[in-house]
Amino acid sequence: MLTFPIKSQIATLSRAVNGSTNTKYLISSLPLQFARGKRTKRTVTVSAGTQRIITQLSVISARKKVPRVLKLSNEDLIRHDTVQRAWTLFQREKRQQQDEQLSKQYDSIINALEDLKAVAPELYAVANKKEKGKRFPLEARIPVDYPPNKIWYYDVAKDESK
Amino acid sequence: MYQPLKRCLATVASPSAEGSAVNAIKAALLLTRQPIVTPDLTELEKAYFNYQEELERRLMWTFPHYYYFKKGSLSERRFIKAQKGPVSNQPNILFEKGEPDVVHNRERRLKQEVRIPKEEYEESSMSDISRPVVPNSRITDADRANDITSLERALPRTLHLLVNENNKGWKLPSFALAQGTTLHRAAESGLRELGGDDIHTWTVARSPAAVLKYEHGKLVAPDANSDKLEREFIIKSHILAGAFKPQNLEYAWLTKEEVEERVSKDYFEATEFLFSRV
Amino acid sequence: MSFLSSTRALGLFKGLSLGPVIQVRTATKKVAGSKTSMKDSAGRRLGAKAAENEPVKTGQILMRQRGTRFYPGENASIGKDHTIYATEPGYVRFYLDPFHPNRKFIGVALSPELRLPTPHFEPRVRRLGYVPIEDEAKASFEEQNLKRKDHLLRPTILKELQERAAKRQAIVEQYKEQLKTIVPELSDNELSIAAERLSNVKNHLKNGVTLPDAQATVTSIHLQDLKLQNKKGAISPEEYETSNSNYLSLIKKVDSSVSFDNKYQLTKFLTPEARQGKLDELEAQLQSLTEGKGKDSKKQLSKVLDMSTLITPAEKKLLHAKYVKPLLPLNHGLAKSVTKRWNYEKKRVEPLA
Amino acid sequence: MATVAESTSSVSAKSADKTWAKPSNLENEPRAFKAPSKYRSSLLNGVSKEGPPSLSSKKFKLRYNSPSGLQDAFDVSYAYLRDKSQELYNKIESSNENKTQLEIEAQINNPEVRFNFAYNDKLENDPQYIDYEQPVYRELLKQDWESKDQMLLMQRLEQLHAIPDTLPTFEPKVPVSLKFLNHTTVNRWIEPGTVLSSNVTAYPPSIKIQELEQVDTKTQLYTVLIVNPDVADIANNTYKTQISWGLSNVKLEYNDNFITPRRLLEDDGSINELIDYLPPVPEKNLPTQRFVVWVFRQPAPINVKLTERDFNIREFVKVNSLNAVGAHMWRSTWDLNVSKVRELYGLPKGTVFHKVRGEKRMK
Amino acid sequence: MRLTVGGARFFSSTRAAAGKAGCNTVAPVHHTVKIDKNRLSPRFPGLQHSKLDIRHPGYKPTSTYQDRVAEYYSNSVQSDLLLINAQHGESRQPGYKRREWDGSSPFHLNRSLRKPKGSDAETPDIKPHSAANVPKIEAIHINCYVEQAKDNVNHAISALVQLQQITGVKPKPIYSKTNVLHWRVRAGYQMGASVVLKGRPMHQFIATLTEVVFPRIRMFKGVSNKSGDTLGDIQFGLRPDDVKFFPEIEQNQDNWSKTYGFHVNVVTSAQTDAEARTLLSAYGIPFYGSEKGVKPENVEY
Repeated sequence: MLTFPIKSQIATLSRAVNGSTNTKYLISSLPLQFARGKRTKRTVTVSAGTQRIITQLSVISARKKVPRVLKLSNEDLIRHDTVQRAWTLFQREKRQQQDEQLSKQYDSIINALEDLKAVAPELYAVANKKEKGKRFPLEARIPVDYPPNKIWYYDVAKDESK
Repeated sequence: MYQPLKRCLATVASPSAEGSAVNAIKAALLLTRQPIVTPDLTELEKAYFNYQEELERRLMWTFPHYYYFKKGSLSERRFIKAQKGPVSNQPNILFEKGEPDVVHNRERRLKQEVRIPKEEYEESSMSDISRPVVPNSRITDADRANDITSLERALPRTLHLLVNENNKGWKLPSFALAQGTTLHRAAESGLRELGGDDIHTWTVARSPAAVLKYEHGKLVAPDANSDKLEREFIIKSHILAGAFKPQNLEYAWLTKEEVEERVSKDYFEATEFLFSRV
Repeated sequence: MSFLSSTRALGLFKGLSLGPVIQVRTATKKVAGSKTSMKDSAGRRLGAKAAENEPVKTGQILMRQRGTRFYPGENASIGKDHTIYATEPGYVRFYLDPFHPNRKFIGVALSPELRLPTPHFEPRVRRLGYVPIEDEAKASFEEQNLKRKDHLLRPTILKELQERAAKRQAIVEQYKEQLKTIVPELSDNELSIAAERLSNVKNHLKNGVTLPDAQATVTSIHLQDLKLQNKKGAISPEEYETSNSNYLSLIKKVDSSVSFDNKYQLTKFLTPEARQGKLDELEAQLQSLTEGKGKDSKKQLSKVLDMSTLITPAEKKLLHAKYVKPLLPLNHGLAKSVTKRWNYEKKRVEPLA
Repeated sequence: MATVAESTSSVSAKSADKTWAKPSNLENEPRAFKAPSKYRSSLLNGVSKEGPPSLSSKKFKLRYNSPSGLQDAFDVSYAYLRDKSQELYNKIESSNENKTQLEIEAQINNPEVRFNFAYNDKLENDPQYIDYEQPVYRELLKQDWESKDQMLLMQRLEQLHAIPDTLPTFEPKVPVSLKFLNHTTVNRWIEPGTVLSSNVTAYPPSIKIQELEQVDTKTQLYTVLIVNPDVADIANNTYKTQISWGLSNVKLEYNDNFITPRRLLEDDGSINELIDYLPPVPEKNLPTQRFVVWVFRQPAPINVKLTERDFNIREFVKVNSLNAVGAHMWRSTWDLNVSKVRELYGLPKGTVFHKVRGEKRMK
Repeated sequence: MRLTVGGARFFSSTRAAAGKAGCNTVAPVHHTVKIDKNRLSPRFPGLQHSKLDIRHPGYKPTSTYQDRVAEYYSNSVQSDLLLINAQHGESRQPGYKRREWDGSSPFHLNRSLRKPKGSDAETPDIKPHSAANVPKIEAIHINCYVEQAKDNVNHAISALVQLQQITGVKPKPIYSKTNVLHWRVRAGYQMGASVVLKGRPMHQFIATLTEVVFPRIRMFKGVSNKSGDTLGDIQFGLRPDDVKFFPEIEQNQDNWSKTYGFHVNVVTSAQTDAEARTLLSAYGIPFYGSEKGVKPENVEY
């Protein structure tokens, strides 16, 4: 899009130079520039904003950024496949363990509540009531790779509500 | 919140035929300290993540450094200087491992290596916020001392509070239910009576996570039914801050494996699924 | 019209002389449109053109419709204006299909007792729709009538077949000659049968079939041919029995005394052990030749390999790689201008040594 | 970011000793569980400096780059999978339930087995590398077959109406492959549905039937029928089905299952030829004929001989309670070779037909 | 200069071109084998593999690092949520469903079903809680509509790049579907970008949001307790100024003199919004305002 004006100029010029009619007149009246063989420097400058958009487009475009296709040898393909199979199996086992533990926990909760209902209906009424607006504490953190400088806070501001 | 509770407690307070059964109910507390750092990686995970990352670097698009570093700026110069540029193809030179195919300063046949220029720091600016980040060790003093009463131990793991009352054996702390209270309140207040008020906890839910049944002080199966059963309903809670500081009571913050070592076999079998694997 | 717009209008006519201004009074009320309600076309004569169970001919129209109110069922098709017509002669059926619950179908049952749709797992009911040409002359004319492409190709094919047959005959003759020297006790008839057989075996071998498989295939074809000749009465059962047993004994004799070399010429039969021995001899010869270095020895080596009729192409390749293949210099196959190489360990350019 | 900073680790499976798990009571391991020695080292210990042996040219060997990080990941994965498979073998030894399935699971992750299967001829298998006696190779073949060839077969059978014109439906369990060994130019495996010249099909085809399931190969018998549902029935103005060839009481091994002329010649009389081979001799101007090969597992030996060509395959299957497990098909149309084949088999001269569009209904 | 993409799209129809009626009938098959035509095609052998296979040209490794957010969920949050949500004696609560007509009129016979009572659309049943349906975050949809893009498409491109920078996933441009005269928008204008995050990029985004962005937004109260689509998805928005706190933007301020706000839709598997909020609070997303049926001062922590 940007080069279009330059290109069209060059095209007009070359047409003029090579054209059969009025050649002499045109050549004598214009500063002579040959389209081929001569390196033309881009004379049109774009505004900073447009340049930014061009750069941004080039960031998301694959042009000149794609690596060569990865071709593995037969041996490496099987080796890669083995790694992948081990990983799948490992993940599956992990998930199965987790699911098993969760279902045990669930059964235990329901069992406990059932027992509580039989023994102490009043306690059961409170325990089995759905808590609305339940929130995890603000102190809950997603674990990070390395511990903070102060690992544990020992001083607790007196909890008034308790 | 207090109003409805009071109302329901009023019914509990009234003498009933099941009064004896209520007396046989205790609230146990499963107090956990959540992991502070990410879990340790297994050998397989470590090797797999590394391999996948290498593959990603091989297959990724070329890093558009011209977008991040302004042309002609100091940072651009420093970035380019830090890069170990690939060998470009030259005529009349034999490359046995294949002619280099370099586009945008990247060898297209190989993985991309982007090096971030190292910052230079002066000693004086070490207190500054721009000082280099040095991560703290994942292994703490408590780990080294194997201080099982410390909350700063085993950071990648969940720790569970266990007590050993009068050397009767390690178990979760449990508390008798006062008249007119609920399970979760009894558990929380019992904890504070035992270990002081300097503790900040969060009760996960009002409903019990499990029930343990005892007959004459011995653990019985969860589906056992008899008039003489004593019940411990386990309430789950997290410690958020503060510490458990009881007087004259042996206690420990333990991971699942350590719990297994300490508690009786029956007890562990009945509660095993409550302890976090990680 | 405001002043501004009028001047702009004038601007359009710049350069033209202005004539007298004609005032036009535009309509201030919209003209009421008139509604034409008498534009009904004639009926399109749509509807079913054949009733249930009605006998129809091929191409007969069963239904005219706008859109697909009905779908074409078995032995019926649909035209570009959704007309449904019969593709086979039969009896019309209007039916529903459980596989297309929202469609109604019109089909043609090929015989009056058939119901549609045909049960899903039953074989299709098909009409032949062809009759034999009774007239001998017409039939033979029709049989000779080929597609244009085949017709044009025929002379070349025939020519090629002839050439192939000639080539084959030549090989058979050649094998006969060779057989005479290897198995001299064969009679003329046996000789020609054996040579024929060996040439067939050769063709199979060339396709990469193993020798026992090739022999078995050729034998089975020959026996099958004999059987067929017996069946159609070309030979009597006694003749069949004798030629059958003769052939079996002949191939026993030939197969145990003749084998092929790598150029498909006949040689004396080699047991696997004998062959291995000869191979070892050859390798020893090659080994001895490699000791004398130089261009000539390479040439000699490849000559020995080329001359050997014993080794298979795969073995030849292996031996060639082992003994003849020259250690190519680094700049082999490179342009003369390439004089340097990249040293990957030291990461620098070095002269090409 | 990998997080374990402090723990110093060593890769548990060093590249030197890599042997897959095996049952403790195993005398000699099947040869097919080992990769060929040429590739074994680079498969298990990584591609060396000389480059992968699977590449033929030295130039490409030099240019090859193995992905970095694969070595460590493979070593750990190998050890992990091997331990899992050892657990499975221990399970097999302790209980006899589900033995075949456990055996498959114990070997299916073995890289050597997968290598052997991936890069050797699966159809004309060399038992040194692909041994179908081993359930794991049968399982791998099943997966491979289902991923393509089975679909192709079923697509052709359905599109060419082999089902329901011959049998009502079909559940494929056994791959069937076809070759005409007598013919020296069309000497390839036939893709289902190919139109073949009558010259090629002049002699009976050779059929390869690869059993995949666990059966007793000593006693299991198979029937092979080739039927042609497109024979003109002029009297009734319709088509009828004829049988072209039939074999019964065929025994198949897992590795030796190619019914060739040689095998039929050397047979000790156990195979029963229901009817001898009638080659395709299509009539001039009639539509293309289909020849459907059906393979059945038979519950009992069948020793009948058929005398009639006209054949009701559905009835035959019902009477003998056959179970269709495999199928194949080819097609045949009239060409100039038909007269030669007719002459060879002593058949009468072919009929020439012409199409009648008109009113003549089916009887 | 603007290219209009809108307008009618034409699909070639060979049947129509051949003057044949558009009547298609799918013949029922006689077997149960599922046929994948792509596998049978001999073209593009690389594309016959799944995208997770290294032989596929579009293969991209995904598990390149430890997913700490996923670990946190499965190690800590999941069992807590199970305990919070589990209830004894629960039964399936039917949602709003379309109703039968009472049949008082003969015209009811072919009439489509009556709309649900109390709602315009049907809602799914609420199933009892169990270990198998503990709520989890399934996806995050980010939608960035830039109003200025109607005049200058560059804004839409910048918004796209901004989303790409923040999420690390390649967004899709969004185009206006219809003419909106009032907004001076024509059909086919590129008006912004949208992206669907799943797996690791999603977790990365949540962690950045709660650990870096939210704490730095001035006067940030949290996400409204009224947010939600009643089906367990929570929505909130970020203003252009808030976006500047994303580290990818902050570190490259020269390029981001102008940023674009966007809408975030967190799709969870929770069955109600209240449960979804409980789930999101575990990741450190704060909520403000009153939860339906609860006074904030009564909430017990």
